[in-house]
Amino acid sequence: MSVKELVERYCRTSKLPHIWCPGCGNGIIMGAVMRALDKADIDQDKTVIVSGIGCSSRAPGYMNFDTLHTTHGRALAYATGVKMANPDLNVVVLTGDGDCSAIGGNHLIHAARRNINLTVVVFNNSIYGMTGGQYSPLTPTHSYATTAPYGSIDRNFDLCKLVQAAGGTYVARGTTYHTRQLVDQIVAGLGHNGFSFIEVITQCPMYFGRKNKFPSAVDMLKWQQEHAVPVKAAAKMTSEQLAGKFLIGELYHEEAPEYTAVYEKEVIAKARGEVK
Amino acid sequence: MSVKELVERYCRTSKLPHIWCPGCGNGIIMGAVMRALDKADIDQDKTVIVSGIGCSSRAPGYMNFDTLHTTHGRALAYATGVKMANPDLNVVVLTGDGDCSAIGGNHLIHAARRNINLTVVVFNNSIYGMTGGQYSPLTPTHSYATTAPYGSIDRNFDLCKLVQAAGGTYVARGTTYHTRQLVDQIVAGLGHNGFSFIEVITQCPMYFGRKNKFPSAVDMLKWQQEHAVPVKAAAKMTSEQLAGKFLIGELYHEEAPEYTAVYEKEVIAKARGEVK
Amino acid sequence: MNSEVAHIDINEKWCKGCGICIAFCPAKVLVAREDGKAAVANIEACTRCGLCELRCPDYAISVGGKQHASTN
Amino acid sequence: MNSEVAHIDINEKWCKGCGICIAFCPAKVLVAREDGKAAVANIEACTRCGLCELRCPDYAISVGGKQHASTN
Amino acid sequence: MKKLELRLSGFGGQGLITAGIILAEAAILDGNNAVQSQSYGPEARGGASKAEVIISNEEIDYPKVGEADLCLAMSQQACDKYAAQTRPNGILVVDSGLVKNIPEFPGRIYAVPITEIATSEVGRGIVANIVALGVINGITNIVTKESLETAVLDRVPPKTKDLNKKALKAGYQAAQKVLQREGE
Amino acid sequence: MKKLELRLSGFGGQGLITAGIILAEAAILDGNNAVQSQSYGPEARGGASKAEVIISNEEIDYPKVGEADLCLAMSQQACDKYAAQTRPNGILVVDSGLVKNIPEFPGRIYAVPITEIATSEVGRGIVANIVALGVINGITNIVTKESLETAVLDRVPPKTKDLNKKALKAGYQAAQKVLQREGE
Amino acid sequence: MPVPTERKAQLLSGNEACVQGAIAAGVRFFAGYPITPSTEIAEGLAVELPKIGGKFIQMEDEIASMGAVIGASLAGLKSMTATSGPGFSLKQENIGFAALTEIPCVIVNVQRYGPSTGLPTSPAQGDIMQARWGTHGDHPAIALMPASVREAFDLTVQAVNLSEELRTPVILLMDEVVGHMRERVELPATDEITVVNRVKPTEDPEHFLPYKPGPNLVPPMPAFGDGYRFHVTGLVHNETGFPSGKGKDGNILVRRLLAKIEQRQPSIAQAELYQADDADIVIVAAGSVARSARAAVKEARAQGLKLGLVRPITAWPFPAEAINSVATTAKAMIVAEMNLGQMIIEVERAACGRVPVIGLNRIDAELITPQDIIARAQEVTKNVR
Amino acid sequence: MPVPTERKAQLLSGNEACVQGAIAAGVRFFAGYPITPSTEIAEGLAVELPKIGGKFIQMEDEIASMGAVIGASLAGLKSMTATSGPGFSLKQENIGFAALTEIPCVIVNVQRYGPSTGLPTSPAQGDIMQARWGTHGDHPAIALMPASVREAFDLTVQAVNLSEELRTPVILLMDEVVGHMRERVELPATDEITVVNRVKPTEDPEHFLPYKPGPNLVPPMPAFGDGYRFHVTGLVHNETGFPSGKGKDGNILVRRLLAKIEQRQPSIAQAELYQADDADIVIVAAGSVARSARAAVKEARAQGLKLGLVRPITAWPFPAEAINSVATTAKAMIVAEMNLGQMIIEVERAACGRVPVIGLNRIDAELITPQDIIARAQEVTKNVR
Ligand SMILES: Cc1ncc(C[n+]2csc(CCOP(=O)(O)OP(=O)(O)O)c2C)c(N)n1
Ligand SMILES: Cc1ncc(C[n+]2csc(CCOP(=O)(O)OP(=O)(O)O)c2C)c(N)n1
Ligand code: SF4
Ligand code: SF4
Ligand code: SF4
Ligand code: SF4
Ligand code: SF4
Ligand code: SF4
Ligand SMILES: [Mg+2]
Ligand SMILES: [Mg+2]
Repeated sequence: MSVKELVERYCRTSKLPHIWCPGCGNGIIMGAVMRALDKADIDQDKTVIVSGIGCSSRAPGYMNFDTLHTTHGRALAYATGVKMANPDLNVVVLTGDGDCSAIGGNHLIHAARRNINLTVVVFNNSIYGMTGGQYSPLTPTHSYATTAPYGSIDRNFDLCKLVQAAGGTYVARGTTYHTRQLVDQIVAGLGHNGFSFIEVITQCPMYFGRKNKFPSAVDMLKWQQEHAVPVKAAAKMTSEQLAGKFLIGELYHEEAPEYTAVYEKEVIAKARGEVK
Repeated sequence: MSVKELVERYCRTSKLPHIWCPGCGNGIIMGAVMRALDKADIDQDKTVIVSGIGCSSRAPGYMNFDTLHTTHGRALAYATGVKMANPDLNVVVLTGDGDCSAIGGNHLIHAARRNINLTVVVFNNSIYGMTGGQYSPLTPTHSYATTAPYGSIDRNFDLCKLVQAAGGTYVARGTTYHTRQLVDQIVAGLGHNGFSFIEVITQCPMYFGRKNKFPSAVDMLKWQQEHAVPVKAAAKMTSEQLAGKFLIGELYHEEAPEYTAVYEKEVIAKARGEVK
Repeated sequence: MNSEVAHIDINEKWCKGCGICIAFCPAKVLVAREDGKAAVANIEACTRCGLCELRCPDYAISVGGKQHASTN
Repeated sequence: MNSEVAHIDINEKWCKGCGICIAFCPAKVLVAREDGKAAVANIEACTRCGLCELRCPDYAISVGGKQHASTN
Repeated sequence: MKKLELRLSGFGGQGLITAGIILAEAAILDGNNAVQSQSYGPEARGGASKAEVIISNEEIDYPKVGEADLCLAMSQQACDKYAAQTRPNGILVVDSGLVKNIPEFPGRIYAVPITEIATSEVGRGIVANIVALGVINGITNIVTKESLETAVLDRVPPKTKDLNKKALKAGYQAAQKVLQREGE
Repeated sequence: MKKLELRLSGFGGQGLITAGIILAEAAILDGNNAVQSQSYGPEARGGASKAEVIISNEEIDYPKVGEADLCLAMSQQACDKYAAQTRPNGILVVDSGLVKNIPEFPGRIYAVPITEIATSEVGRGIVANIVALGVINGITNIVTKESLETAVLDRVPPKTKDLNKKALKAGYQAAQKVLQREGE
Repeated sequence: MPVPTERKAQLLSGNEACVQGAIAAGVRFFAGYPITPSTEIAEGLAVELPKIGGKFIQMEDEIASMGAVIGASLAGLKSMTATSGPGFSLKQENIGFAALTEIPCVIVNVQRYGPSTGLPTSPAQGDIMQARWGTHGDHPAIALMPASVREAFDLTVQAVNLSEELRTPVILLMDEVVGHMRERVELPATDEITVVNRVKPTEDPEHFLPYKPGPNLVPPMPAFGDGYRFHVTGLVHNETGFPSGKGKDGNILVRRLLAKIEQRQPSIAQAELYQADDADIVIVAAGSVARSARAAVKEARAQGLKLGLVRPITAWPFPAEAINSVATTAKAMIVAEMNLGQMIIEVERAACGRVPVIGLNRIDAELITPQDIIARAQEVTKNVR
Repeated sequence: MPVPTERKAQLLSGNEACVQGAIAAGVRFFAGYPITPSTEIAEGLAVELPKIGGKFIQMEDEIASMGAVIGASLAGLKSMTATSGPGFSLKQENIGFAALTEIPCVIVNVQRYGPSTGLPTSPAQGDIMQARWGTHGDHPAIALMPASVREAFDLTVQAVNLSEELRTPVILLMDEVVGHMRERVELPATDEITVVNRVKPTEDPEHFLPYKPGPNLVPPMPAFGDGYRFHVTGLVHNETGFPSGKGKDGNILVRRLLAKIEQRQPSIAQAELYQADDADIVIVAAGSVARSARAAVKEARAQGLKLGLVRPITAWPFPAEAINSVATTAKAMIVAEMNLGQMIIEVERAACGRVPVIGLNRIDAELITPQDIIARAQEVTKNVR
């Protein structure tokens, strides 16, 4: 499907062009999500896109589905309600690094723990874009931000590791540079029956870039190109070679009982005396 | 030190006997904490004990220190403020499985991420005791609870794994049965300069026990005795042998920059122009 | 075997009769009274391991005599 | 080399001139106009790899002609 | 009977809350109004326990028991606390096995070894609360015997029906005894 | 001058907020009162940008600019929107390189190729905002030349002082030119 | 579908009746986090909901619970949560979201003694003002205060109905006394209960404007998955549902949110009058305190003191008319509440200086007694005469 | 220690002045979470605090920020946080904790357009009632509303002082207009600023009762680490600080919490009167709206219309006396606010029917203009005369 057809079909075209800054990766990720939804052949009328608050969380407003732009950090809680109430809906959560790992961190680990069938795509630009460039829990230590004028001393999460430890059953990392792979990762997430989590390393040239000596979005994509290592390649590399790099690809995958299905099969069936 | 001397010195004796039910493990853990504080030779006037809300979180009220019984789930946030404001204080957080992994889950992972020097002891009785026996994020799947009348379908966290993935630098698990080892684990946590986390498997005979066919506290301790495997022993066991068991002992240990120290050394020093 | 006879002190007011000390005393020194609270039955057997003291949730039992034998 | 000449369509209104398509076109097909927006300079070289389309944050560039060559 | 206020007190695990509920349900079976309330909170944890029941053939507005018409005390602590919150002309029923010192009380006092009866006569200490119901109703006749039995059997596990019937009966008998003794 | 209200409009990245602040600071150096405010929010992201300044020798109560005495428009969009929010007898300054269609406006209009001057005469497009300040002050004399220069130099990075001085000067010159043209 | 029930006298607590009311009103989703003294509502629904195919979920905290409730409501189920003070405070942000986005849902707050952790098992009525003003910004509010177990049932049904009809969060503001006391109650048979369902749109998706108000100022509401592909946002939006960024749309939206309640105020605002017509002193009391007041009225009248009672059933909108109706006939009003003076603020405004309004406040964790009220009434009588 | 500053005219925003005020008042700890339009306060303190050895921490959310602030205050530092509507809603539970446990701290709420996410960058005054009633249970509240950049500085200092003196959370209730506008300001020199520090106990630890009130009903407060080994709990407690479980202790405690503010009400409650003595119509307006009102008064008087202004500086406690003082001389009052009628509730209560009170409300995200006010005043004049 050409980008024109894609946009025509999956975007609310009257809302375009979007508000994002020139070179912002949000548009790339939203494009990848739409391509993945198309590739996965989802039913557009049975798909709900949920987000929190942030630049990235504005994405659902542009997408031609049932869309829900919630409060900051709470997308996964709302999404859990949507999915529990109607398990037939595909529920996709688009969220920012701040939205899902700062204020929303608890909902993230609990949704992962339950293994509820949600597909979560994190727009990780390592910063709070919407509020003007404060550091986030994913901002690399020593980076600069408006609230880290002397360089951030916070250690950043490895969010994929955290989600896996919390119980997430499909975990992948992509980048806006490796766009084609990203689409496939999201397709895999959509296909996975359980909690799927795709962290996307993306660029905020406006704030993260400016504060951290990346003059342009292109420089930031180059950085991704140079620092991302596919998991398979990494397996053959030494730890020195891997220093300062980050992994992309499918990081974890497991099949486990999905929450809403188990609710149906165990709780409702038992309550009705159909099984014991 | 005999238990009498211990209690005399570290308890607010006029508040004893405590409110906990017969056989409740909370008293055992509180005892272990006091023994550890004694063994670690802490300055009693420079030690603050912080808790949230729950049966377990009532512990600080009995302890002869500066003590802070906060709101449900927020102990680590308050403790972070205490420690940041005065890094010379030893700050110990006593919390329940609900308090720290349900409502307080976000503060837990963030405190771990920062590697702030707090010693956290979790009273994990697999249930919300205070409110009368609802399931918690640490209740094993298929257990019964007042809100899981048909058996819980929630997958439980491996909280130690989660804390490690979040960035915690000392992680151990103990039980109320393995009391002596527990004391040593807490001593190690107190000695560690960074975020220390000790999960203690304990018994709530009143609610978890009653709902899950453990007639008494003794039965629950027997279960611990039979199911706990020290990490070292586990290393030599097959995965079949380990099925249904849980590990105890030091699960993770790493030295990493401590938050308040780095704040002093990097942020304040840079702001003052002492370093750049 | 211990050469010296131990002394076990049970604080009746604090003991809640949970039975933990009794069940896990390696030497079967302790028994339950009618009301469930702990009592010493067999002090000679006590190894002063201190486990009862460590595990009593109510700080109601204490082991006197010489220092605790180290167990592991 | 591709046998057929591709067709690249740039939506001037949507293009924000970020330069991403230009910088990462493997075949150096694209250039920046004075205002920064993308323009086609060298259509013959285009392999129809589709990367510019995939990476354009603003859905402003589209590759026509035959189906995209598969890249990896 | 226009309105009767009862307070059942003792410690957690004695089943006093259930007893209160059963009594209220029996009153409803009789066609009367009933309100039941109880103590909550940490003090209800392992420690003290208290259930209050108001029975009336009229509407019950204020739902709390101030001075009770009847107080059941199944622990020394409860007796010490609640005897004084009973009407001077009211009734105090104590478990004589558990309450050794009965405080000054101007009304009628009935001391019955309730738990002992449950243990030795009925065979299970756990039904002491049902024994107590038998005792109380034997003394006061607040509810009909039929309704009380129905209410008891509705609340207890099916397998324990006979046991509970037996407990109720033992309670009535004990009540007979103390009443007779009073009559003497 | 009793009170003057200015609106500086264009798009993000043109430094209009800074320009507004500098102007207000210059007014303060002159001993006058000044209030500056600006647009925030998504519309300020990459898109439109607006700074408002009120300068007065009296207290400034209401801090917002309604109809401006002077409007600087550094984009077509801004000009289309804000020309109409300028007093009929007010002044409209447009960057003639960026604003091709000047809407109907009853007051005085000055079209100056501000950005072009910055790029070609001063050598850096980034100082267009300072050029604009020179133009505006050249036309209005709202603040003293000295104060404006001090205010500019206080705000810009030390290394760019000369550049900015040059920009200011270029702005003044451009103002001279358009004023002369008007005088013609 | 629940099987039709029959009227039968039973002993239920207010919390249990709330569970029954929720089921009867069609609630099919509950998300909550345990907190005394509301927990029995969650526990009851954990048992009952799955029996009828409904969903119960215990979330990680109250914020998540409120979020899940809103999500489930959007997915088409009638949804509810229950909590108490500390949890109610935490839910406020998302309650504001539900108000602005017009998502039907019911929040039960079984009030306990505050502030903070306070006395978790003790009664109070300290959240009356919070129920109105707890979230930031101007917003609509409906809050119902049951005084009996039967009313806990009825008002739960009504709360659900109002929330569905008006597309707004509705608060059931119980107090610990009503929540925990058990009393004889005959629940209405299924066919005696009116159940209101949200109005769905009739236009086809093409022409649908999700925030275009219907006749009651309430926009029809499809469920996610119905094919309408609509957008929901906590940002100010226009009729399309998309963020507008414009103050004038905010003006239209927020004013409508309040107006849809206000224009229904006469039918929503409810109060019960008991012997108030000829009363010299009118007691104003709600929830459990109204029971004491009723007892006081009876007892005082027996003693020759003419008391009457106005019992607000809706805390919000406040039934000012009921107060008005007695403000000219009574010699004084006593507002009895288990707080330091919250409802009295509205009573004073309604009475508007026409009659002395006196507060009777207890915050010692005890239910105000009939004696308290009679004593105060006697005092007031002395001063008024 | 900050070096003594000198008075110098400068251009600052309200948020920047708040940063300066915090530093001047001795704030040495800030925990926050960014939110428009308050973010510049966090950003400013991130720069300034470490320079003087103070601590800045960005927490994971607003709840954690509020918790950290309380913890830091207990550890002995003057502590502050800053937020806006959504974050203010989230902080409510912990604000209640600070109120009950009497921990000094300052919460800045730079009000934006709500409810919910609303219009994040637009001004409103919609949180006035929430500042009083946002948390559950009866609790004390102090909230200050600056109208200028200078006042943002002064009231920040005062907020810190009041919180330290009275051991209570104090809210600085700015609005977006004041927070974001820059204006000429001369900050006072260091020696012109009064700084109040919390009173520490003088008894030795043995005899210390942490919640035994001092002369102002305020208990002296040691820091953690001072050797007093005291207990702090959100449960109802007695003078020992330990939970008591007793209603009567709750009664004593909560009444004292309110009384310690109430007895100082005359000195805390502040309002500025501007040409109000002889005014026919008095405008009541606070924060940025008061600036418009002042302009309106000047302009209207020039036109011969005798307007006056009462500007509440404290939203809470509400300066009812100031309203009272004009309620008999004025012919009408107009309460101008950027919400749908919040402050007017208190004005009505204070005016108590003695003078018509009319609302002038805008919620279209624009600052009420002087023209709005004059127009309404002209209308009212017609009707009143
Ligand atoms: C409760 C609450 N707190 C704070 C904010 C302010 N806020 C809006 S978006 C945001 C951070 C966004 O960061 P991220 O999720 O990384 O999104 P980005 O803008 O970077 O895409 C914050 C702090 C808010 N809207 N609500
Ligand atoms: C905000 C809030 N929500 C809920 C509660 C009710 N509550 C008190 S303790 C508790 C759970 C306690 O569980 P845990 O931390 O495991 O402690 P335990 O009692 O088991 O030791 C809950 C839900 C509360 N006090 N505050
Ligand atoms: S601020 Fe950053 S994240 Fe937000 S739109 Fe601009 S570039 Fe993207
Ligand atoms: S309820 Fe459980 S956790 Fe609480 S005191 Fe009793 S046994 Fe311990
Ligand atoms: S010290 Fe050891 S051996 Fe002696 S009684 Fe205690 S547990 Fe038994
Ligand atoms: S362990 Fe302690 S409380 Fe339990 S029986 Fe032994 S002495 Fe008593
Ligand atoms: S399709 Fe590929 S080769 Fe052709 S212009 Fe785009 S990026 Fe370049
Ligand atoms: S990537 Fe898109 S927006 Fe960027 S320059 Fe190319 S066409 Fe324009
Ligand atoms: Mg981000
Ligand atoms: Mg627990």
